[in-house]
Amino acid sequence: MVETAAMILPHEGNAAGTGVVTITPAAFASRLSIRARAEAVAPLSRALGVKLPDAPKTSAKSRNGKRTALWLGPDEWLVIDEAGADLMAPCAKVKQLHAAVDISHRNVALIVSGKGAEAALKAGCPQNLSLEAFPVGACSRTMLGKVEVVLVRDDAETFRVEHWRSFSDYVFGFLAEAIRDPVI
Amino acid sequence: MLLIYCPYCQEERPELEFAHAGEAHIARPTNMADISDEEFETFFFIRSNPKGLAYERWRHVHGCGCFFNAVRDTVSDKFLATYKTGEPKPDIDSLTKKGDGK
Amino acid sequence: MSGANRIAGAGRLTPARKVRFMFDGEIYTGLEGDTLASALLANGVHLMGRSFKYHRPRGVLGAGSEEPNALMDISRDSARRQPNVRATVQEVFEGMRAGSQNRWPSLAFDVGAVNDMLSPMFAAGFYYKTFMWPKVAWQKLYEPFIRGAAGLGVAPDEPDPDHYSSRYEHVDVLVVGAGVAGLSAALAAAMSGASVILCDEQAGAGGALRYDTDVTIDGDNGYDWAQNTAAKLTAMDNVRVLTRTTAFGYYAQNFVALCERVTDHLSDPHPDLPRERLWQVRAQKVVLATGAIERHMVFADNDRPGIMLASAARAYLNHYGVAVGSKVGVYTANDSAYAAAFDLARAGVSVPAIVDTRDAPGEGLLSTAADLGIDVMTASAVVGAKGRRRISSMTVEGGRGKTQIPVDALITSAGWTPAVHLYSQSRGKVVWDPETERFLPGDNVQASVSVGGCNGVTGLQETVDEAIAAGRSAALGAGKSKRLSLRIEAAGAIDWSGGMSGSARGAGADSTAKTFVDFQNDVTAKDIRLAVREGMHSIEHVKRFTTNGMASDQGKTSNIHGLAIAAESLGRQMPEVGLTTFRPPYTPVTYGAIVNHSRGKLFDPARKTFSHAWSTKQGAVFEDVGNWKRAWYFPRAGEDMHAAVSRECKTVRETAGVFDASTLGKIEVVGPDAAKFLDLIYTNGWQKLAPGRCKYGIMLREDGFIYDDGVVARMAEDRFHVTTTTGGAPRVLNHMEDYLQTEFPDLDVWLTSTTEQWAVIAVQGPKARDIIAPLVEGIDLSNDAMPHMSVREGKICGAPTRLFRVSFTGEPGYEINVPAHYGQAVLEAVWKQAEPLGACAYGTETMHVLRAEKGFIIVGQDTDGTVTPHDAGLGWAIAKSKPDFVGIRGLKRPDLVAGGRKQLVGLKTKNPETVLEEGAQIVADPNQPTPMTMLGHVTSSYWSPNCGRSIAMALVAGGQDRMGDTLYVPMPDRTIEVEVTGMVFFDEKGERVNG
Amino acid sequence: MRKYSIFAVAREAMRGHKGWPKQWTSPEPKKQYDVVIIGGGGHGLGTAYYLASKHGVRNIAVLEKGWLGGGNTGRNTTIIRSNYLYDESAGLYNHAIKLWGDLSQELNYNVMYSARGVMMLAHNVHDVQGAQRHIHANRLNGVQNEWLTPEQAKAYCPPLNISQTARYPVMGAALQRVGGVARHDAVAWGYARGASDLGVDIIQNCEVMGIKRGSNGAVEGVETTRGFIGSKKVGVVAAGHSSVLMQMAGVRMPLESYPLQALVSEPVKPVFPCVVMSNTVHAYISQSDKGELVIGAGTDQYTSYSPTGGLHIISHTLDAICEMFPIFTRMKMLRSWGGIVDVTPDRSPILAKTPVPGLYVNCGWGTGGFKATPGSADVFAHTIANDAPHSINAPFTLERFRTGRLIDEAAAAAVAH
Repeated sequence: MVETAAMILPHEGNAAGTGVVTITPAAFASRLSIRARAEAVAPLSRALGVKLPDAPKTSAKSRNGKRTALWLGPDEWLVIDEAGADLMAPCAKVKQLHAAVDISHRNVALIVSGKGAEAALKAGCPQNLSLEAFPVGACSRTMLGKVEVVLVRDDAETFRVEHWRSFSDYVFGFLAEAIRDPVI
Repeated sequence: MLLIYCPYCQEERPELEFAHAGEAHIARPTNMADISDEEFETFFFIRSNPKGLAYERWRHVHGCGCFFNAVRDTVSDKFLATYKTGEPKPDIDSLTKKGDGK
Repeated sequence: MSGANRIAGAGRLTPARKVRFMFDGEIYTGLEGDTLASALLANGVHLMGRSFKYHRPRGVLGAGSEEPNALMDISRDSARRQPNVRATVQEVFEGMRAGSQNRWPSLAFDVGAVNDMLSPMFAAGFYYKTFMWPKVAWQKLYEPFIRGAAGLGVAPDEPDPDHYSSRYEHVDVLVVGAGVAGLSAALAAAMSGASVILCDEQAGAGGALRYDTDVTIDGDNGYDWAQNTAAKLTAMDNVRVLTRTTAFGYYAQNFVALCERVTDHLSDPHPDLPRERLWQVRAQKVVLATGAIERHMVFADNDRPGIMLASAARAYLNHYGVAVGSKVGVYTANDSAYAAAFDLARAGVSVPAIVDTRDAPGEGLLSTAADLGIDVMTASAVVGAKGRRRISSMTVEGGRGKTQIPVDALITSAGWTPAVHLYSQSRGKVVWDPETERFLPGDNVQASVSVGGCNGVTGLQETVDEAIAAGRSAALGAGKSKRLSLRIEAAGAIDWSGGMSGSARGAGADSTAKTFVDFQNDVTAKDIRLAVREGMHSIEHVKRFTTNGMASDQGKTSNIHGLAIAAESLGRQMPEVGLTTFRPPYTPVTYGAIVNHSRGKLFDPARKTFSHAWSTKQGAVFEDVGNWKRAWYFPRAGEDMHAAVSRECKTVRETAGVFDASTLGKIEVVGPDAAKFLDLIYTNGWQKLAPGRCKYGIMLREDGFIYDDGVVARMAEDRFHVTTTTGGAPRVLNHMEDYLQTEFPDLDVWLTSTTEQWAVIAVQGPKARDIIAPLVEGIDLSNDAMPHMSVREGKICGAPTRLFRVSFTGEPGYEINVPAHYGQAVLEAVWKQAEPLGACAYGTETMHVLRAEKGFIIVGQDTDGTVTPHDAGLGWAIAKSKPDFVGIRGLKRPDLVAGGRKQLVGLKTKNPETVLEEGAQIVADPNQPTPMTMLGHVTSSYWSPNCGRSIAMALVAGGQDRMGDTLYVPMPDRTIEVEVTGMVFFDEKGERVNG
Repeated sequence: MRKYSIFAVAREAMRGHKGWPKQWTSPEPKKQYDVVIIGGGGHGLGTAYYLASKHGVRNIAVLEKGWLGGGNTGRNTTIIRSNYLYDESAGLYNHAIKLWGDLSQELNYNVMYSARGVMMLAHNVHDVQGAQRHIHANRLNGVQNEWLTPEQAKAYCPPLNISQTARYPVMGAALQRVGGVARHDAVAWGYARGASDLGVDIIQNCEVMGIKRGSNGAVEGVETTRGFIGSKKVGVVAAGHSSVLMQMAGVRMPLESYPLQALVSEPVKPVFPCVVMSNTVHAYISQSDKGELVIGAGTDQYTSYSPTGGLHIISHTLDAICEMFPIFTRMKMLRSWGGIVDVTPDRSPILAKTPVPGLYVNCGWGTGGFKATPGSADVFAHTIANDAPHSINAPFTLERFRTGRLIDEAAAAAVAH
């Protein structure tokens, strides 16, 4: 019998920081891409224990706060479970029309935190990230430098930067370079 | 960098999130296999390319992922309207009367 | 001492704060806050540069970014060297090295100045009329000479060690310019609750208040008010004040680009500080408060060092404490220069005369001049200036006849040009105001407003009131409406109206003197008249023919003069001749600032797969495929590429090989209509594919040409695992989304990219099953249970897997898909099994050879966007019974069904050792003359170790009818004979794959 | 015509250059012409010149809505090369290269054609395959083009970074030595002067508002801002505005118009001896005789008739320039501008008769029309004079979009230049 394979995340060892901002890799999380017609939203929300939000650029959290559902498009959600739970199984029980695809390993994330977090992202993200335009809980697919990311604002000074696995070096490299600039 | 109102995200977003996707309202013939060479040429190659108001497609590719339509003045590059795929062309006269499209 | 011309008590710099710098090899002392120009003037240095064409000695003209003459090479060290820097903008810092440009051997003695003597030959556009004989001489002789003579500074020759930063900002109000108008507008907007960015290109706030010391605002000296106001704004949470920051580009929808110079004025900047920072600001409202730019007088020899703008002389005196001369003449066509004369006189500088073109200056000026003992010569003109390296006298012509007055500086003012550049960039159309003879902003095309000098307002109180109203209205427009009670009382400023444009007396149409309009490009009034004479009647033609306004100052002081002279020559009004529109940037911007972070590793993401570290350890050489880094081959000690690839190819067929196939695009197609959708997207039919089975699919564009291909697996009735080519992944997904969302929106199916979800480890070769079997759980790997082109779900090394039995090599093989984070561990486990059996790791090159041995095509290599499935020998993959699929009609177009199309075939060289070059062309008759009739080209070509010979694929006209024919591949040194064959070179019956 | 020469310049220098005549005259439009050319750029003026000089047609008007050469002629980065892949393209562009070689003498106007070499970089295996395919095809077509190793490329262009640690290392380059640059304004002015001398009426500030067709469908003339101008033959040579003009005659075109931006640096002493292009890293660069680095890349993504464009396009272009030439980050952008380019589906031009008798069109040059100017003008003049295409432009029809017989250079080059 061979031993069970271990997971190796691409951001292992990637960390950077200054007095006003830190960049740390997010721990492994399970993730689900959900596509669904309107009638499936409620049953899927129930099955997953987190409301699939219906307003653009918003997210919702489960009661224990470990599971987040992000509105990405009018019929598209990204569900992130920081406890790493199986998200496919609960969806399989939902009969209403939808598509669930496990993307736990497609995406990885960096956590950008601190007073300078917003400024660090503004080095490469053309969206308005002010608290008024992008409040706590806001989320969006957008661009950071030359790659696509999904941003979630966890609190006023903390962003989760989700991106595809192979872009890890770029995203980390970009943010590490951006935070050298002391202006916030 | 243009600022484009995505009808699905319901707000203006920077052009970097979007991909232009050519002229709008060119429906793919439902009898595709049977159309003539001329009809195929018109469908696939001929474009209005108007100087002035253009109906065009965009995809919010690095946003919600949706294709949608827009009316834009190709001289000023100002958007007069954006609307969801499948919705009819908006009435040009009412749009132009509104003025600056803001 | 920081210079003999520094006047005790004058200026705002601190005498104790000395800075040492070097200019042309000599050490000078300046003061902190000096520009290079002010520091050199303080030291009596007026000669600062040489002009572009005639190499005429030049001094400083201005005191700001409009400077055309004093361009320097500035360096901190050899790698941090910047040519063409305006001495009037560059602040001095301890240890700075400055050098003059465009001269040899020295600034004082420049051999190139011989051009000045030959200048009658070098009239505008002379090069269009000559240098044509003999024909070869243009490129061999004339052009190199012209190129060597042209150009100002010397480009950097080392990689730039500095870094640059970037920031996107969204604000309610962006205010450009921190003079009276900008400060007032920013204050009004900020106090109304708006978020505000206020930027100014100068080192500090104040604008014209730096020199206009007669202004009082709210009881304070104007300059002090500006500093206090800037400090107040800086302290507000909703305001960001950016100095040394030029708004250089105004783009669509109020998107304005600013460049902040962060370290160029520091002697020892912190290494983390970016040299420059690009701000890309999206503002709800933009307030332009960019002021006006003074124009020089156009008269004979008006370029002598020591001749400068009146406002500049005033700035040097009042801000930097420097007298620009000891005997300063004044030549003006308006009132504003008088203030400069008075300030100089009051500072103890001799002002022998004010020469005024007008019959009478403004009220009170004559009596003040008389009080100060200054002779005012009205209705007079300066018609000449003497002194080669510095002016020594001016020749005045007027009521009192012709007199020569000794001076060591001459300050001039022809009037003020509103700085409408950003307004024009915003696509606004400037409007000619016949009354004041100026171009002013017309209607605002974007959400912007111009205030103060750039809007043609001259009264100070009027400016302040307009600016407050604009700031308030901008805030209101952005929805910010805090109660505002703001009243600023201001008085005492110079009058920016009046003056003249075009050539002054003595520089008219019959003059043969050199009367400079554009200093840097050496354009004189004569040149402009010549352009008109030769039929250049549009200002654009005049500009291009003479290069007026095209130098590195972009005509800030010269455009209006040039236009006026052209208009006069044509006998038309200025607006009829036109004004060139302004394009970004307002002042030159480094590429570094624009590129900012996107350099080196961040130029473009290098995508790495799960196996990158492992492959590196195995000695892989990588190749770039799209933006992926893929293992190309795995050389062992002593092997070159050829040897490594040969070994890998043989090992795979003899034993097995392990290959990272992760970069292939993967799309999960899910929904009840999934098969129906794939039927429309692919040429093949998908309804009958059973779950657990795979099929090779071809995708066309609507025009019938091959777009992409790949293996598609059906995981369940409603779920397909689609693979695409590596490079095609994003565009295929976009193509599919496009059809799904816009043409077939009624289908119940969704697409999700899973390219990066899965690590894909291909294990190929006769021993493939032996290698993976010990690691796999829950899947029967026997041939019967899991035949070629099938897929199973189970576990490998405890990780979930989609295990494909597929082969791109013709050998029995598997592609292990595991969730990507498990990839490395599973690969290591596979390798632990594989290595002892004698298997190898192989890269993309071996993959290419093995597939070519089997005649499998690579889309993008063997096809190029002009190849149909029929051309590629893949007609079998087009379902015959489907009513529709993308490309169905395109395929039937006349040229796509015509005979003689290029078709994919195999080629064998007559000499089996000869490997054809990919891209080589194929002909039937090698002895025909050029241009030859080419039948096609070699698309793929390799040495095949398994066939023991070279193999190739080619697109050949009518190729499928040429089987067995001999064709020729003409090379530069020989002609290669080839035979047209089928494309399968190895295991023609295809038996091995089931082994 | 007053002949230009060093002697003439010297003579004029003695008398303050007062004796130079107008380079072209600007007469009032006549009521009727044998041929009307719409568009006073290099292609249009050249067409008029060759109609007059080679085909004996003298009663010609060139109508320009603005100023001569004010469109893409005066806005492009002036790259000249002919190393195209397909026989049809190679024929057309090589014809142009041959004419470039003698153009200054032909026109007695120094157009400053400088064959300093155009080098196209290969950064990956796919690029190398593409470059080799071009080189082989070019050789058999009699078109000069050769392969350089990275070291040879560096020797030819010293600022080039050939470090293997670059993000996209240079694997080699295709060099066309006869490629180069020319002075864009001089091309327009030189043709205008030549045409004017042969009696062609050059009419600026004259915008065409309509194309009039008779009851038989054939062209009868054009409505302009300066009145109706009759002509049985009308050639449309209007680049980005071709769709608009053709629409006036009721012909819908396979064209889309995009903004294309370019920029120059501040002038510096000679540092860049040739032209370098890269499709993968995506930019092109040369240095003008004035010393400016002249830089360009791809179009903005949306169709437009406003040549403004976005800063992000400029920034992508400069990213690429600084990747290939890291010593240039401290260089400064002095001026940026844009033009409107008309792009066909196969990135090849249309140089042809149209379904409307008497109406001819020369368009679809995309981002690379300048290099073809003399060749295009010559064969277009032939087409108009004979009401039949020259063998060189015969493949560049409108019909090819119906038959599918495309000349798809786009398939071989992402930056069609």
